[in-house]
Amino acid sequence: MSDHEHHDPGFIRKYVFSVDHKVIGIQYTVTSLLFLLFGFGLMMIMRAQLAYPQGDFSFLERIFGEAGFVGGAMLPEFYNQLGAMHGTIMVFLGVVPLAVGGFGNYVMPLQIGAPDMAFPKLNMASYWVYLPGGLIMLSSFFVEGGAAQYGWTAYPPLANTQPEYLGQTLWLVGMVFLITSSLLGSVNFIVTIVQLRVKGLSFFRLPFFVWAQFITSFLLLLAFPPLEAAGVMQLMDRVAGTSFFMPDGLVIGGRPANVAGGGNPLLWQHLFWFLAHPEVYVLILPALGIVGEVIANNTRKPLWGYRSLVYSVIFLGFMSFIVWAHHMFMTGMGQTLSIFFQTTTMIISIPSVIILTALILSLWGGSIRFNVPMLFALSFLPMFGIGGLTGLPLGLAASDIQLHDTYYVIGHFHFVVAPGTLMALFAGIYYWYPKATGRMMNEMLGKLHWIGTLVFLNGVFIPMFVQGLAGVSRRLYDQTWYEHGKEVQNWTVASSWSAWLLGIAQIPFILNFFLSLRAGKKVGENPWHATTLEWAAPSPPPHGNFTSEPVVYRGPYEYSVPGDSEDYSPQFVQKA
Amino acid sequence: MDFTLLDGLMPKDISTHGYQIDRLLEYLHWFMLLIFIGWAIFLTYTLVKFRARQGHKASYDEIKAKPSKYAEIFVVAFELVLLVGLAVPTFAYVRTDFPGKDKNPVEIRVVAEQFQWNMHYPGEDGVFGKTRPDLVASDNLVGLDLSDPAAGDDFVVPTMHVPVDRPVVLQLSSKDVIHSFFIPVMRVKQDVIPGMSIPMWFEATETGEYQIACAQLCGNNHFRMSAQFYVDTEKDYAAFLAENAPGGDDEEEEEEEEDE
Amino acid sequence: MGGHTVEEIKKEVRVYITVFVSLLVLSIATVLVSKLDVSMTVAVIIGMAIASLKGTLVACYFMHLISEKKAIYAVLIITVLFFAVLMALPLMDYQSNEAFTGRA
Amino acid sequence: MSAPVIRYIDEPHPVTGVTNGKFGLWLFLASEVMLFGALFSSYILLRVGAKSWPDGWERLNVPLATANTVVLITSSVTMVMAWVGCKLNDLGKFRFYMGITVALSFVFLVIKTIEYKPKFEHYQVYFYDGATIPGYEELTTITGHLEEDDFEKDYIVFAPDKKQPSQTLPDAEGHGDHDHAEGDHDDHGHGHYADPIQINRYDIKRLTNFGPAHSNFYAIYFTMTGLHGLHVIGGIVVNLYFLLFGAGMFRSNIAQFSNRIECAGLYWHFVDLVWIFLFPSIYLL
Repeated sequence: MSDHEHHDPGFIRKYVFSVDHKVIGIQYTVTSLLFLLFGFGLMMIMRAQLAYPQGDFSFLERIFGEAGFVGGAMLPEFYNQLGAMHGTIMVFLGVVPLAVGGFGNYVMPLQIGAPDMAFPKLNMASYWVYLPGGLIMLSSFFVEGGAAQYGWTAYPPLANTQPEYLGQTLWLVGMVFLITSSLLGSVNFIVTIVQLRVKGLSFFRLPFFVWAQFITSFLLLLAFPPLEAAGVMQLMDRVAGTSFFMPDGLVIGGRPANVAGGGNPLLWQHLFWFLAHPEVYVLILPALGIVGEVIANNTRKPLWGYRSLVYSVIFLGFMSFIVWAHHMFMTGMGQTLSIFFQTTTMIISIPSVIILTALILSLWGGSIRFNVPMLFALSFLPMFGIGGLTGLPLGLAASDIQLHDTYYVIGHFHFVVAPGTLMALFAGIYYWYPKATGRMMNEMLGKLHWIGTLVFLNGVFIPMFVQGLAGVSRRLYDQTWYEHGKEVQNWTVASSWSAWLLGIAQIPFILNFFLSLRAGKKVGENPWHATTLEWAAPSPPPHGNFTSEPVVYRGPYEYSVPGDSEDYSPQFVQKA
Repeated sequence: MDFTLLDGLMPKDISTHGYQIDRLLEYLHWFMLLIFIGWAIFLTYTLVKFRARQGHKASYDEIKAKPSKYAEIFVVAFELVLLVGLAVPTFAYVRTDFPGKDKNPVEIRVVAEQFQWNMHYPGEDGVFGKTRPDLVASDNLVGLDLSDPAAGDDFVVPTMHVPVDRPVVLQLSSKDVIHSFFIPVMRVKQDVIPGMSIPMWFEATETGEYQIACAQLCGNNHFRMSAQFYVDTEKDYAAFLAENAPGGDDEEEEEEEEDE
Repeated sequence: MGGHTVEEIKKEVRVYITVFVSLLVLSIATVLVSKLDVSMTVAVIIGMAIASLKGTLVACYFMHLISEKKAIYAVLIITVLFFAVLMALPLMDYQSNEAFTGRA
Repeated sequence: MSAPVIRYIDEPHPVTGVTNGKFGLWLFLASEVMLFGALFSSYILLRVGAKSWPDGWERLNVPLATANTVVLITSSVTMVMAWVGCKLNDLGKFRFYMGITVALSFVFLVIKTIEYKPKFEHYQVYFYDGATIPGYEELTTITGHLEEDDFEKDYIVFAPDKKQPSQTLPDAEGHGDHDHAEGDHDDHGHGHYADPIQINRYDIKRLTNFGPAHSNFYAIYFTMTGLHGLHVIGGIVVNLYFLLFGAGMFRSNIAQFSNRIECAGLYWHFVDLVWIFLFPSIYLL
């Protein structure tokens, strides 16, 4: 779509309704960081209740008013709202928009040498559908009955109850917005990667990050629509009184439910997990991509087994569609099915192991620079490893009997997405910040941020494995109701304190992020001496990206090539 | 194994099948620990040895990583053994190997609702009376149809009593939303799904007083949807049955309900 | 679509008309066939067969899939694959319940 | 600062052989396949799991739906003819066929409305056990017209259909046999109602019109055809835009314009395709 008018775009066209992928990428990044902070804030409030179940939270009551507190005590419904919204915000409004909308939008077109996305206006639309979707979700805190409170998984029939409250309905509407945004984005990503690669950039010369974004886009494209269908059905259940997920003979609150019945609660779970398992890989793959970039750059040597990495990612993408029911072993699944899903789950662990091994082996023989992005990328490896390993007992139905729906599950997936993916996303921010702003972030503050984050993230999530093994169910407002919960309550307290300290540990990052805009050291095009195409553009790149169209001469990670005078040979530099 | 990883961490096991689950978990955690230590050693060594410093250059060539291949094969083999050798048979045993009539199992219907567990005992005749959702009322929590002759000796209590060393078969159903029936010490967990009746079995090996938990978010008071769980001697169990049989004194039953 | 000369386009138009008429005939056929007194299985097979035939005609000729580029086919093959998984979903539920005495 | 030049908007990529727009549109259709696929899948799952399921042709208006099938197929062929008009660089021809396409899409929506409306005006009442309604003692449910539903009063006024659903099945759904005309496609006729009666609210277990809440059959019917209807509306918006504001681009850049029309066409044919599967599976099976 050609625009003729772009001579001197005003402020609004340039920074608000911009069609430049870089501005949109920054919009996504900033918005999703704010959402992450908000979601993190919800969690810190939850942790207060968890650590001190009978505590007096008058200071919180003064902030939040009577909707969530009575006489200084937090109400269970408020706790459930915090839980459901924490999950939703972190996954759908925080991590995915940051990893795909932010990094994908900003870096991917640069890395393939494109002047912009294939459909710049669609790109803008995608952001402007995402933002209202997020705001709709947040607005649900202010309606009667509060926000969605049935968990981020929103299992019916529970999520169909109380249709008079708008919270869950707004959640569903917001979800439809977010899904639409993701679909627009993923179409755009795939077309851009397939069509707009610059001359010489064959598929096997693509940076690993682009590959990760490519597969991620396919997952979003094909896995989200079933959730959209499920969302529409739940919306019908709540608004039009249908019974898609309401079986016969329901008696809710002592009264027979006034619905037709004949629905199936498990249908929602199937459709939900048909999305939500690929969604896990949507959270992980871009992170793996970022870590690959940072590691190659800071070991000054090629990634080990580039091709096996690519094949593993493709394989992961396919497999992620046929493992979803391992979230449902406890729903009364038959033997054949459970064996099938246990097997596929074990199979999908193999490419993950290959990727992690390749990344670790890439370190061998390098000349490792310990700068801030590298520190985050390096800590990603063992953290993601713990997340992956603790998935094993959950992927086997027999051991899942004891651990399903306990804190062990929470520990497991948080290790994958929080100390895992978030670490990688921080690495990405420190790594590409100079490209986006033309200035470095402060090294000292960065290291402070890194050590605090690493220590306290582990402090938050390791106690959860102990709680889980002790048999404490998840989503409990007060675990001391149970004997086995009482015994591990001190672990909960430790976890809560770590969470609050983790909040403090983010202060250096926030300072760094804003102060460096002004005070950071100015840099040229390629401060990290990197090889991929984004470093051929000026920092920050202008609208249209490259001053002259680059041509690609070699693979993405040609570091320390023997016989070369420099220890890096960029893709875009022709050498003899 | 004398030295175990998970002993102090997991609740005690008073079921006949639980050792299979615990064994699987134990092996898995050893495996995880082993792999993680392997990584940690490799990482530390590599990071020190190949740190950037004066006079040290990165090498362009990949290492020929035979060990990684072995490690991957080891991981796959281990997973395969666990899957085929332990996980699948254990799950099949727990889920399909129901005790036959010759073992004289105790049968109990469990009807979950927000936020309590109703234990429906069939009474002396061993046959559950019919239930209908439209008969549910505050004095008839499971909607028992008293016109059914089999319903006469049925009773419903909010706590579960089972005899020790005798298999128990539960029929789990829910009146409203999805719950999950979880007894940590018994190593059993089963989602309770409205519209379905899902059977489950276990056998206790030790008497005592324990707790049933709800493991699936079921509403505001999910956190206190617990029930007392008593494993009785045969004698105590018989006394419990006699005490609650209808026609005797109903007060006991009502008192316990109020405890909830 | 290769053809862009007037002659070729005229030929295509004839194809469109033929497809259109076949679609009309098949639509009437599917209504008439549904009146037959056959078992559910047979009815589903016949109904879906006619619908698939119509769908194929639309996809191949109106949507030009009969002579499309490999990139489009690749997208469609992937989609069909995951669509198949999605269609296996009702099977899941059947399997879930088979072991049990059934719904309450 | 000039806008970046993005390649392959009007000429196809040398390797893939397609333009960005066409490739993107097919990807979008792929996601649409998954959306409708999930709904079809849910439909099968619910129907297989149901104790009983009414016959579509008994409950729904097959003649109207058949007419709609013809309308949609015709609009599909006129859509492709509009594209041919672009290829022949014939603005008149394009406008003629595009005009018909848009007009037919409106016809589709009008027929759909005629089909939907009576269902919301036709009611069914289910009684509690033991409730006896004078004149309908043997029935546990009756259908008819809701004359009065005043929340102040403890009764409703209801004009039952002359022909009531038979009671061959014990379940309250009351769709045991196929030979009666319980469906609402005939109730726009006159003189179908018996004299109105008063029904006490305490006898009513459930009162519902034949809208989505009536039963899963209607829920599926309204959700799937409704979502399809939304897609039709989307198509109208796009096609109307090209019809009304396309002339400028038609003259300035015919290649790009016909690419856009091809894409709009692909979408429209897909909407047609969905209907081709919806029609037999909901109305006829």
